[in-house]
Amino acid sequence: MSEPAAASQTVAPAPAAAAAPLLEVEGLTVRLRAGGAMQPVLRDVSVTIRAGEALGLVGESGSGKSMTARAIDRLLPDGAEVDGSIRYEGHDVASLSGTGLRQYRNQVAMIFQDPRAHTNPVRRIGDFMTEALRTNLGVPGAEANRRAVEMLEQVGVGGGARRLRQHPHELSGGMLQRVMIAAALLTEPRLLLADEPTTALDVTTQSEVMAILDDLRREFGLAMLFITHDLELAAAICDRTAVMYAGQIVEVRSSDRLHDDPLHPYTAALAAARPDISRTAARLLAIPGRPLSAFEAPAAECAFAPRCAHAQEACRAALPELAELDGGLSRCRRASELRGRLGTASDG
Amino acid sequence: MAEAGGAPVLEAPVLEAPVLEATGLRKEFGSLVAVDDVSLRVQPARSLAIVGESGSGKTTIARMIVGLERPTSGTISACGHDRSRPARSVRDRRRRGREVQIVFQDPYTSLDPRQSPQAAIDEILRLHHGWPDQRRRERMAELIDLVGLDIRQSRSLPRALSGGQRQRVAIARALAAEPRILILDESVAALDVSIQAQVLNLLADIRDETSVSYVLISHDLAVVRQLTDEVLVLHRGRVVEHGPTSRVLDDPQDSYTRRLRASVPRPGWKPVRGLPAGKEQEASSP
Amino acid sequence: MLLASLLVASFVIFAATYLAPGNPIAALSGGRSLPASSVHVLEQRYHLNAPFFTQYWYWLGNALHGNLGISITLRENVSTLIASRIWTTAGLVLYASVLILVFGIGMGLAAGLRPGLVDTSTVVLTAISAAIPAFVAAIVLILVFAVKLGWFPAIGNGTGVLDDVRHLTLPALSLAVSSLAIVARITRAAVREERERDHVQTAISRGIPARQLIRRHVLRNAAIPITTIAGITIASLIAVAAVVETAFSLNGLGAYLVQSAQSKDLAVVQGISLLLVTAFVVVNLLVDVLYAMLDPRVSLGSRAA
Amino acid sequence: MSAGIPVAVAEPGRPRVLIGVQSTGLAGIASAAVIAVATLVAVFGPLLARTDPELPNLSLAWIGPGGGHLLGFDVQGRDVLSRLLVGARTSMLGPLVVVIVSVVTGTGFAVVAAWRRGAADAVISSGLDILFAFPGILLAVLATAIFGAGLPAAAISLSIAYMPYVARVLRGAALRERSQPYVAALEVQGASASSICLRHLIPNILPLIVAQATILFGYAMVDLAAISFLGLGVQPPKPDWGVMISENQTGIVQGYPLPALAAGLCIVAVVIAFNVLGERLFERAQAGRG
Repeated sequence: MSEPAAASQTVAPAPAAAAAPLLEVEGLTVRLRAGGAMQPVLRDVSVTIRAGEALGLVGESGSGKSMTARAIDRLLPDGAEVDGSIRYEGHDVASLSGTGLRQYRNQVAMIFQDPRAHTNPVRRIGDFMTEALRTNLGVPGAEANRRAVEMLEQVGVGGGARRLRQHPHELSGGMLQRVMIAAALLTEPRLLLADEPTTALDVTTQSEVMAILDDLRREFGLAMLFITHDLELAAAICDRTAVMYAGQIVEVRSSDRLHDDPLHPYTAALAAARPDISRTAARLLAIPGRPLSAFEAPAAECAFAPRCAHAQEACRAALPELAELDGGLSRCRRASELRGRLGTASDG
Repeated sequence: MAEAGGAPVLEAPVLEAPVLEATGLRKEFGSLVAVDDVSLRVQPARSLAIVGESGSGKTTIARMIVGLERPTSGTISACGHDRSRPARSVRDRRRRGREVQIVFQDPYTSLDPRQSPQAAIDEILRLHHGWPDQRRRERMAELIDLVGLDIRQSRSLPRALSGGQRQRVAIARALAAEPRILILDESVAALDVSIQAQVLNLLADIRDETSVSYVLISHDLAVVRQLTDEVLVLHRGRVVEHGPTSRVLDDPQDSYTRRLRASVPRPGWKPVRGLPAGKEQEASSP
Repeated sequence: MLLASLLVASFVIFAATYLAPGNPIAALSGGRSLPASSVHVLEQRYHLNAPFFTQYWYWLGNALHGNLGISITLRENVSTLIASRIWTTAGLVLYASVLILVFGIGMGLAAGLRPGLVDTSTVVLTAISAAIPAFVAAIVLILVFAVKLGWFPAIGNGTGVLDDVRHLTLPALSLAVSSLAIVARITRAAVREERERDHVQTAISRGIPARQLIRRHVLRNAAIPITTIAGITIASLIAVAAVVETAFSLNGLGAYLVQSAQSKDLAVVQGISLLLVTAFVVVNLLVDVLYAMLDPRVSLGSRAA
Repeated sequence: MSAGIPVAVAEPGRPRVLIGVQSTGLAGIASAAVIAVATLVAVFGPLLARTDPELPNLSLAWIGPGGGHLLGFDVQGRDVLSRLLVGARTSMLGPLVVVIVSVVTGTGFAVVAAWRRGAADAVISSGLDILFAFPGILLAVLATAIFGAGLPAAAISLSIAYMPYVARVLRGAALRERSQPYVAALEVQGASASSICLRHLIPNILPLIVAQATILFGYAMVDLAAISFLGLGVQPPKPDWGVMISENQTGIVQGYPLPALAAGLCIVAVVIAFNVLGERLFERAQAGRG
């Protein structure tokens, strides 16, 4: 595994028309031990991310979106059962170990929702940013610091070398998240796993941080898996968006068509349930019931059926497959039948 | 239109006395001025939003209104009674409880983990109303029904309930005092989108049925639009804009309100880098 | 805070002994009846007729100058009596501290980092030894290592440094055994807790090698609670030393304090109590300083915040 | 053993460390059984004793087990088993008093400090900090020097010495509970401070209080036995486990270790039982909060 990782160390903006996908997740099922039994948290998840592409991953709490990112970065808790395959540049991620795994993790960087919990409080910013660079890429300390200051400048954190001497608690959440992004970019990864990086931030700060992330991602030709509960945010930032429900992917759609022409009733219902900033609805189109976790979902029927306005007998008879439709994917057996009736464009 | 510091001006002339009025509110924590010269007025059965980001002072205002913080200066009155100073007697404190109630953000810590919804509501009914058992039981059933819980849920402990269900309990408990004003302190912010819509609909129904006034503390402009008539935009403790919600959101006058409005993701939205590097405040805000 | 603690402590020590029942003259004279002139001399010398606060003030002032009064049973300066015993106690506490730091933290780290047999056996072993009081440890150690095996002397002080160490080994072990177990358990728990931190996940996600991860992100952070508990534990040995000294008939401060308490030699009780409380407070202060050095989020004096 | 660490498991303001033990159900059951037996003996022990535990008979000194005397005779020729059975009462009662007094007063200070916050908290906290300067055993030595040796002085001084530890841990827990929105909601409703504290705050930290008290019991037993061992606590010829070790210590070197060891074993067994049970309660209390 070390060869392809080493070869791609020299990161150039990836050719946009790269034929082979950068990351392929196929039939990923993950079970964790909970209350003495193995409970599924992901069920048959398949996604592909091409070099330089941004894929959004949207879902409510418990849908499995964070778990997907953790599975990709091999960060699952001990004792997790994993079926299916994850391939990075054609290589099986599950078979990696030791140096190979560490190099893979340098290629696939991760940023987290809570930057404060995810930075070591006793280490300085400089140490946090350059540790991987010095340890894994053998960059000398002074050079690593120089690059760190440069990268901080790029994410809009001024103050130069002085910043490197600060501790995490001296920075605000927004600043720390920028530091986190800068640190992730320093090892010149090819794929960024961003797990709700702006959820804990104020809206104006979110806008800033998203702009920075978007700019730098394009500049470095970086692919990104962007996890969020905000459908609109994902649609605005990502090329394609995948929607998860109860541990499954229910829809993958190019972002510009997601809002007006969704392929799954859940996506449409999610968009319709959200209040609109530009008009007051007499009544919001709430989805009845509550979101299910993967382990609560029935094994052999559509997990969304109990809450779905369009569900029929057939929906409860079998688990629908994720099927191709109009350039996207939908896990709804009535998807083609419902085309055009799901979007929110018509009532706007 | 942006008259910082003044009370929000309603479009229609108002003759009715406000249920809630605050003038010149100021709160200092040590050297930090959290709230600076804020005035507001809420009419019966109308709803006011207080919008801002972290550190704007919006939660401090809510806590001063319900009496959890004491204003450094300024006055607050609800239903004609002053509440700028701590209550002097138990009677006084309970009367204040029947004037203004609050629902907090986090449904997981808003309920005593050892109390079922029924017990929690019953405690409040006993506290405020000298009703016989039968009357209390009836009222309890009404409240549980009003917020859309079933009997089984009303008897389970909070840990068996979902976030949305807990928030319904918190609303029922607040309503048990039959307040004129309900403060919603980011009350739907922690909920999943599909649940948030249910609770927002519930809040709209309750207002229609009880003519309670809402003061919504929120950072979410879409929620504000959905639930309130007027809005007050706070930035670093000061009011930067106020007016009818639809007008402020459709045609914001203040530059901060515009930036806030522009930061909300929506179809076709692109994030923009606005601030120059390092201009954001460094230390974490309180 | 340090000074306030010490001032209040000294006041309590003085007030307590002042209030003690019994006539100080009778104590000074050893029960004999004295002529009035002698009584007067004694009253003058010990300020026995001065108001309470004045007496306290004299006593404190003298104590600060190293003058702790005179033992009524041995007719010697308390300072001299203390000086001749202090090294036994200091040596004992230091010896036990080293054992606690080396073996307590060592066992805790081993258990925290190596789940399985090492961990399980440490957990069981420490659960038992944490419950062994020093005086019980003392009789068992004497029985096994002095009586049965004859490796170490059962009682008494040594002559010369090496002999001292030999004589202090069993006492130090007795003193250390339960504290050592507690430090080991807390160390183990701290290591496990730090391993679960989110920032450790970050470091893993960035490909930091396991050894470096443990050293720089787990152990470094666990050092904070470990330092705290080890410091508090060691400070508490200062008082428990009395039990061990008594059990091993060591000529130390603690044993002397107990004897003096029994014979109501109050000047000695005051002097030794003051010294032990000071040592206890100073060690606790050192822990706070160390804590502030280890944790950048804490600045000295802001602990309560 | 030391008085310094009865409750160091959770120091407020410092990282909280759980004493992590995967105590099996078996260990828990065994602990509960040991405690139950010790309690029964403490209550009914004097009825079970076959001979007068205080009457010396030097002709029987150091005679080993036999003839219905399961543990033989001690330095003064008294039946060791009888002394153990009768001694259980003071050995268990002393710690119980210490635990009740220190936990009740400590809880009181903790709740008042957490509820009032501000100046009241500052005063209480500094007071506790000053009390910290007195290690338990030292305070007991001081107290017995003044009031004379005996269990009352020892128990009172240990209670005073333990109180600040209890108060410090519970103050942290009470402060966390105090800042919960449900408490604020009750305040806004107009409920009185005393009713919120008694009906909500204290019941919610009760599992922690009980766990704390259980762990403290073991420490109190050790410290009281140590004080009796020093000759400052329970006075001979009264039987007490600490006194018995002290009395029979000479037997260790003379080749009659059983009387001292038997008393030591009783202490260790009960202390282990309380520690294990306390840790399990503590873990459960922590888990219940999550």
